[in-house]
Amino acid sequence: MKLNMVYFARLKDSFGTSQESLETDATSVAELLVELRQRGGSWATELGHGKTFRVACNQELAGPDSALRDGDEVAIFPPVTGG
Amino acid sequence: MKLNMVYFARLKDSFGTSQESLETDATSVAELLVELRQRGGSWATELGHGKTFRVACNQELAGPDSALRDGDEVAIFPPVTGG
Amino acid sequence: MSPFTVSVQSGRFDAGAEIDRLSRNPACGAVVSFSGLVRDYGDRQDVAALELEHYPGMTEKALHAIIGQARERWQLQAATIIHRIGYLALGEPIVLVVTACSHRKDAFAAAEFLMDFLKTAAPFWKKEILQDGSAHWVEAKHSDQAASGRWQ
Amino acid sequence: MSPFTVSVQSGRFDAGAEIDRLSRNPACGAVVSFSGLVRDYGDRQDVAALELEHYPGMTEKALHAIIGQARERWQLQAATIIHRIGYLALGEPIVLVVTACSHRKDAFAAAEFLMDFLKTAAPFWKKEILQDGSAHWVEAKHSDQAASGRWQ
Repeated sequence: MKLNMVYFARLKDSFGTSQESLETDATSVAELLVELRQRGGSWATELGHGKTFRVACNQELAGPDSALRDGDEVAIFPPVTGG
Repeated sequence: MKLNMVYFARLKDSFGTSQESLETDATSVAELLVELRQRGGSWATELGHGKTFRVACNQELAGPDSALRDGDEVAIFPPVTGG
Repeated sequence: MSPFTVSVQSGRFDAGAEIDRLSRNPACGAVVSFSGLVRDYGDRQDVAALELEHYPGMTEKALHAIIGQARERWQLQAATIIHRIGYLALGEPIVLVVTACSHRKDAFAAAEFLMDFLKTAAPFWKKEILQDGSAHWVEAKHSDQAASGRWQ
Repeated sequence: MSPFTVSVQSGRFDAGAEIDRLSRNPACGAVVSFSGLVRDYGDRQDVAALELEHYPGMTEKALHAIIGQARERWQLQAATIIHRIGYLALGEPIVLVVTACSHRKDAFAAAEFLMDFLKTAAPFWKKEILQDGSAHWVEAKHSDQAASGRWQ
């Protein structure tokens, strides 16, 4: 299936991209993160255990167990700092 | 000695006066109140025990034991309701 | 001009202008305002207007004293209290409190403290004027005593 | 127009106009506003400006969701959240929250709640631009997590 990935703020800078279309078999957020870490480099560093980041699925905050479906918009970003 | 008495809001209406110059021997707020109650009528009613009112001496809130001096401005008024 | 001002006035105030003025202090990242308005449900349902009386001289002293107490508790960079007197129709603003602090928690706490103490320690009295033209003095609310008591 | 509005915009806002708009509701006796400004002491002492990024689409949803949570807790008659994005120089306003309630306690609590949750749940990110032209992303503050945690 295909996911529309979007990245923001520090993660966008680290990954060197703000969005991508991703072909994956991951069915949960946790599985997707395992796959992204396997890319190595800043992906492994920024998404490593002990790092703080947030995942949103279709513009709602998601947890590791959140299910993924074909066509979902999945965002990964640092803790927010507005206001 | 002489006190400059001022009354506000409901007490002003009840007493039928907003200010008066009072010749008295009262040396404390408590003694002054005893004297005012002896006038009877609305004075006895409004300043009676169990009634809630405030006394300010020279524009600062005063208690029963607050001392009075010649020329003091003594205000008696209901609990405040601004804001 | 001192960053701490109080005003007792019959005319309207401009909340936005006061907020803008306090926002000019470069140390202030947080500005909180409270506007109190004449509501249509005071002690009675048929209120047409209020008449606000105060104790000239003591009022200004009391408002400055309340600001002084807030400054002892929080890093308050600037504050304004404006309270109107006289005849105020339904919907008119009565009171404005604005606080400016470095941090939002302080600005919120100081503004709420100023309002709670103003309601119990500043010599203002409200008379409600009803739609039939009759009028009566508003009784002090127990909830206002409780609100100021919780800061002690 | 709904009494609950959110706006994400690059231009300045007019706090006074928003307060006046929410003050027109005859049921509202209490209007509280919070204005957040670009300070000169973020993570660094030599901040010249901020660059605010957000997640278009999710931001508006998140702000409406935060207002929904506040409405479950308090009798909130009206509320406005305006958050700016893009380049904001020192002293510029960043965020405005205005709440209107029947009672002041609710208006204060709801405004503080909206700010605390906005700071942890709305997808905005600040980049600090220093006087030498260098820039870095601001780290999330533990105090903001604590501030939103206390409502739970």
